[in-house]
Amino acid sequence: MLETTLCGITLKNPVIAASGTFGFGAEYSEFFDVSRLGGICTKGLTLHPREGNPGLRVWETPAGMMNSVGLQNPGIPVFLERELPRMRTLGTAIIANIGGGDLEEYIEGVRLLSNVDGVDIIELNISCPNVREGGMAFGIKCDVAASVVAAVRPVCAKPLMVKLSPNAEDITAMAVACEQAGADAVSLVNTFKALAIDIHARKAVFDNVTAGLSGPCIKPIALRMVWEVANAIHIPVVGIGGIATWQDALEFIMAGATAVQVGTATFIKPTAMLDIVNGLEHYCADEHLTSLATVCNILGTETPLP
Amino acid sequence: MLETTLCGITLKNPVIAASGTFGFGAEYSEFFDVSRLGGICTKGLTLHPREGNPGLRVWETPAGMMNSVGLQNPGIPVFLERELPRMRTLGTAIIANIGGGDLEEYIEGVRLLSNVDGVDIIELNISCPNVREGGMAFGIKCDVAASVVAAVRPVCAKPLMVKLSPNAEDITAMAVACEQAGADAVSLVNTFKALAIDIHARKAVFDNVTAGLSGPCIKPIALRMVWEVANAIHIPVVGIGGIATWQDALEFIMAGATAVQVGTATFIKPTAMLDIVNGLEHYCADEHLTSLATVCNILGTETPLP
Amino acid sequence: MTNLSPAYVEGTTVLSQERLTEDVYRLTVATTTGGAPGQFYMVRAWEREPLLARPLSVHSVDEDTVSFLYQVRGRGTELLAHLEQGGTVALTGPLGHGFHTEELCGRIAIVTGGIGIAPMFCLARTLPSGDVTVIAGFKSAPYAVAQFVNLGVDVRIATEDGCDGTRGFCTEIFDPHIYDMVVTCGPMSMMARVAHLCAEASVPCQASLEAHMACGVGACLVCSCATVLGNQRVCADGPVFDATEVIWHA
Amino acid sequence: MTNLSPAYVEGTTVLSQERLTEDVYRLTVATTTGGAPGQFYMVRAWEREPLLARPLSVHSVDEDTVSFLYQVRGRGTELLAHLEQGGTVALTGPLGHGFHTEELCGRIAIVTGGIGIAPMFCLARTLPSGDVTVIAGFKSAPYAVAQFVNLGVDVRIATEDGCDGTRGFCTEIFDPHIYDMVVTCGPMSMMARVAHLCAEASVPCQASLEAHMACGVGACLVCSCATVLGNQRVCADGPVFDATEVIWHA
Ligand SMILES: Cc1cc2nc3c(=O)[nH]c(=O)nc-3n(C[C@H](O)[C@H](O)[C@H](O)COP(=O)(O)OP(=O)(O)OC[C@H]3O[C@@H](n4cnc5c(N)ncnc54)[C@H](O)[C@@H]3O)c2cc1C
Ligand SMILES: Cc1cc2nc3c(=O)[nH]c(=O)nc-3n(C[C@H](O)[C@H](O)[C@H](O)COP(=O)(O)OP(=O)(O)OC[C@H]3O[C@@H](n4cnc5c(N)ncnc54)[C@H](O)[C@@H]3O)c2cc1C
Ligand SMILES: Cc1cc2nc3c(=O)[nH]c(=O)nc-3n(C[C@H](O)[C@H](O)[C@H](O)COP(=O)(O)O)c2cc1C
Ligand SMILES: Cc1cc2nc3c(=O)[nH]c(=O)nc-3n(C[C@H](O)[C@H](O)[C@H](O)COP(=O)(O)O)c2cc1C
Ligand code: FES
Ligand code: FES
Repeated sequence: MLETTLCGITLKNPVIAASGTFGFGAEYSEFFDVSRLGGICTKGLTLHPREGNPGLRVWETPAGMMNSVGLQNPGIPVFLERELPRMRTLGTAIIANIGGGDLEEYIEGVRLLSNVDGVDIIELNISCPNVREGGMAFGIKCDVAASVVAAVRPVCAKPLMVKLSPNAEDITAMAVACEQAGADAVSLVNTFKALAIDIHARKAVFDNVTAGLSGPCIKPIALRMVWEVANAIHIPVVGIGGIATWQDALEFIMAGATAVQVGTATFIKPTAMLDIVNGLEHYCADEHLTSLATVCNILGTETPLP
Repeated sequence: MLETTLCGITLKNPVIAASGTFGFGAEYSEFFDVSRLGGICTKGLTLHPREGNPGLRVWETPAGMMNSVGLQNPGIPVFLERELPRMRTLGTAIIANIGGGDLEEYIEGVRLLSNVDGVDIIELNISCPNVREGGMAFGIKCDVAASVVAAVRPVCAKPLMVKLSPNAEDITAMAVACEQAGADAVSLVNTFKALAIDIHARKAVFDNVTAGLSGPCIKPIALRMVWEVANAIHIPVVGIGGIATWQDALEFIMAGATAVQVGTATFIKPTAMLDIVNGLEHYCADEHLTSLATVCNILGTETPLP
Repeated sequence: MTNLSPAYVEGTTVLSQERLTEDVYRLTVATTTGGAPGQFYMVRAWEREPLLARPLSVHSVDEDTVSFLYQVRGRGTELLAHLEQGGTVALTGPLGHGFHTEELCGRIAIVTGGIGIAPMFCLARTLPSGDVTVIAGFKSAPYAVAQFVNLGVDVRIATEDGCDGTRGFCTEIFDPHIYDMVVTCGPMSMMARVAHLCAEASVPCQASLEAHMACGVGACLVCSCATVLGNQRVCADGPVFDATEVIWHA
Repeated sequence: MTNLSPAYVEGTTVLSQERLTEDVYRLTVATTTGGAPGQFYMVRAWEREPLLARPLSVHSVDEDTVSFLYQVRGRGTELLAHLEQGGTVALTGPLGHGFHTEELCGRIAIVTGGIGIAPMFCLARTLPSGDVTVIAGFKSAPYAVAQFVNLGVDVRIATEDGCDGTRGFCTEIFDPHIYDMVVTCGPMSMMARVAHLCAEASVPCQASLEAHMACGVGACLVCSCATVLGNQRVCADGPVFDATEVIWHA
């Protein structure tokens, strides 16, 4: 009933663990049967290992949290050797999320990930706001984003999903540019660039000054972006941003998302994604839907406001 | 101690009621002494009266709310005749917030407001997301915004403050463009364009599909924008977005705001702004500050991330 | 009756919380701020979530208490229902323009649907009981009607499931022609029907409208309703309107 | 002691809530999930706000209860303090790698600052009491020390205001040379000092670190601490680390 096809890959259901919030899948296996998920996005990978950012890395905000992890990861070679074999036993689709400091790093990273079995989709993160050279610059301007996508496309033998930043100047134009440059799907949104100040210390809470905002607080904005993007491109859209319940997930699907990713909600409740899968199942049963596609993108393309 | 000068106008303190959330000042006079405020922004005014948007106009979200009022107002002539005389008795600075459907309407509206006593500052709203022709288009692209500011500047005999949209492609560049076009100050942010879907009805909650998000949920993003803008221009910045406590207000000031506006928080607690004024007073006393200017813009201009 | 002017008070003490049915409660708080029939309060019994307070009509009032009669609908009313004696709420009110009681004379019908009965008890107390008929519709078991009977008011009941009174809607047992004045409160569709019947019979009708609210005091314009006079604020221009002025199908 | 594997359980019943001082409480809940000394739970006693659960060490454990000893610091712990018997909490745990009890032999010093004493009671219970000395520092009046005395453990106290024991910091009454093993928990600055003293004296030291957490299970990497092995996750690689591996001034 919930089976979903995402750029040629069959997912059991449209509920995917968002990158950076689910490790490499092992941690939450202790809490629930992760094979019930539609897929898992790996922690953001880079060609070379990274230690991530110094200083405080998390801060709570009203209905949200800011993080400044900064792409800490063991590097793609170590991922392939140590993590991927274990991930493949989890019984769900594996989406390798890849970040990069420069174009060369992206290309080489995608090449390595393309050559292995067990990676189903490559998610190109051009939008991480927490690394100095780490992709944010790629995620703001359409032409820059398109050039990254165009550069990795030839070496990418897997379906290529591009993860967009809500900090992009024009996220719809950005999605169109990525589609034209060869993306098979887009996922959105990554975290919003945000600031918190420690008024007692009279300085920014984070060493990097800004950090990425996620969680329920961003949902209304993310949903609007997904709707706008879904009506502008022909490749699938994966909705992300503050999804915590099956109703939230359904809103994204109705706005035009083929699948969704869940991040912060898992911290609030380890089994949140399971509840979402179950909730969507019941919804389909109650509404006599044979597929969620029936309710996908039902708002129409009419944009009453400029 | 809290006295603040904003483009030549002396405010008792930096706490201003945000446009559209405080009517024309009369309503909340029943709850507290509004003369204790630094200023009041009027409901968004247009040259001609407007009925605003049909359908539901408010929706709650996690730590926020969406509104779709759509610039309902009696028109500037009626404002000048009926509301302004009453507002002038309130004993606080009056900031006339003006929206417009087209350039002509802005120009004529500013001209009318310029000719009267009792309006201290004109706040040019180029960013309302809730009117079809109502300014959103002006608030996205720098050059369009600059052309509006340049067009009204010659007819504006009052200090001109331009209210920026967080939906702008590049809010920093937008602020710079407005400064160059003759703005005396900028205020930011207006509401974020957002979406909510009624999954049972399978349609958007609002007739206009999207609506404007405000409240504590947007604070971390608004604060980041204020910091970026404050470090890019030389005219004063008024910080807006989710401010609910004196600590929030102080964060905006530390990020570079000369004054702040408070909107949604007043709905949560009618006397919220009074608490903020009192809180800032105590803070200054406790920290032995003779002026909040001491702690304004203390993060510095260094932007560690692109 | 004069509409009273409002205050914002935190820490108002809950004197009692009574559960009348599965999902209907009566909450009584200690306050001297009072309220005229048809006025309401913005009520808050939580710190941050939900964001906004909830409007509740004055159900009953005396010198130092105000009672609310409410139905659990969603998160806000659910949190209200968790309140216990000794707990506290934040109140903004009394707000709005209540019933035009000076116009209420002759034979008066009070037509209500569901929880729309809430504001009518304090209204009925101000009226000569012999002249008043309450025509109240409910989905199922009625609530809060005994107090009207105690006032000596004639009460007629309709229930959708037929468990009490006449089976069907209250509008089916309401004949406007035998009254001089009608007041109504309930779901918009039901009030629209009452307004229509009254207009046909040329009987004046006052309707207490509902709208989602943010400020509750007239400052934000989110609660507007379409009237022949243009958009009006339910919170400040109403909640009670002359039914002929409301554009019911807007 | 073996670190137990975790579960997520909602609706765990509060058996008791005791207030030990102005701002220190002991909360006991009914759960069979247990925990080894030094392991912790992510605890949540609210629905939506604050967003994240709060890490609390296992203070005491038996077959069907777990106790937490906690200090009210902010919003989360304040809400925990509102819990009453019969209330419920959501628990994720037991989590992390606790103390390496197999290494704890000879003369053992447990050096704590403030609420850092929390994880030490269940640790002390597993150790031969005659060999253990607790050196506990507090700002003012001590708490939770009687239970160690009851175990027959030697307890020495330092208070910053001198109201009990020696005036000053616990590190001033701690001489590493007379111990074979040290375990410590408390503010980072205090643990850094203990680690330094132990390193100078070449005494092995295990430190239970603190970090702000989001997932608590090792999946999000926000709780990292700098170690000689690179960044480690306090929640999953710790919270207990060999003090010589931690880079204290990072
Ligand atoms: C002037 C006025 C007086 C009222 N007096 C009473 C009263 O005395 N007793 C009583 O039980 N209810 C009264 N209401 C309705 C009451 O305010 C809503 O039921 C309540 O706000 C729902 O809040 P919630 O968080 O429980 O539900 P939500 O989760 O917010 O919503 C649940 C359902 O209620 C609807 N709803 C939400 N807010 C309102 C609203 N302001 N008006 C109408 N429908 C709404 C939603 O559309 C949804 O269908 C009054 C409303 C107004 C405007
Ligand atoms: C593994 C571990 C075990 C812990 N065990 C206990 C325990 O047994 N008893 C106990 O009282 N406390 C313990 N703590 C600390 C406890 O988690 C924090 O005091 C609590 O999260 C504060 O939450 P709050 O909402 O009350 O305060 P907040 O409003 O979140 O913060 C108040 C203050 O506490 C600090 N703080 C917030 N979260 C943490 C955190 N995770 N670690 C350290 N400081 C923090 C903030 O920086 C701030 O100064 C433990 C922490 C960790 C990491
Ligand atoms: C702690 C944390 C780490 C993250 N790391 C990554 C990452 O490495 N790569 C990436 O593309 N997105 C990363 N994200 C973004 C999430 O995948 C997701 O896009 C974002 O959190 C919004 O979804 P949510 O509101 O459901 O969390 C991270 C988010 C969080 C909270
Ligand atoms: C109900 C409502 C109506 C508003 N109307 C206007 C308006 O007419 N003109 C304007 O410039 N901003 C308007 N705003 C935006 C606010 O002035 C403010 O910029 C925004 O709400 C963010 O601040 P807050 O989070 O403190 O509410 C409105 C906001 C709300 C909530
Ligand atoms: S609720 Fe704000 S004007 Fe009515
Ligand atoms: S809190 Fe998520 S890895 Fe430690």
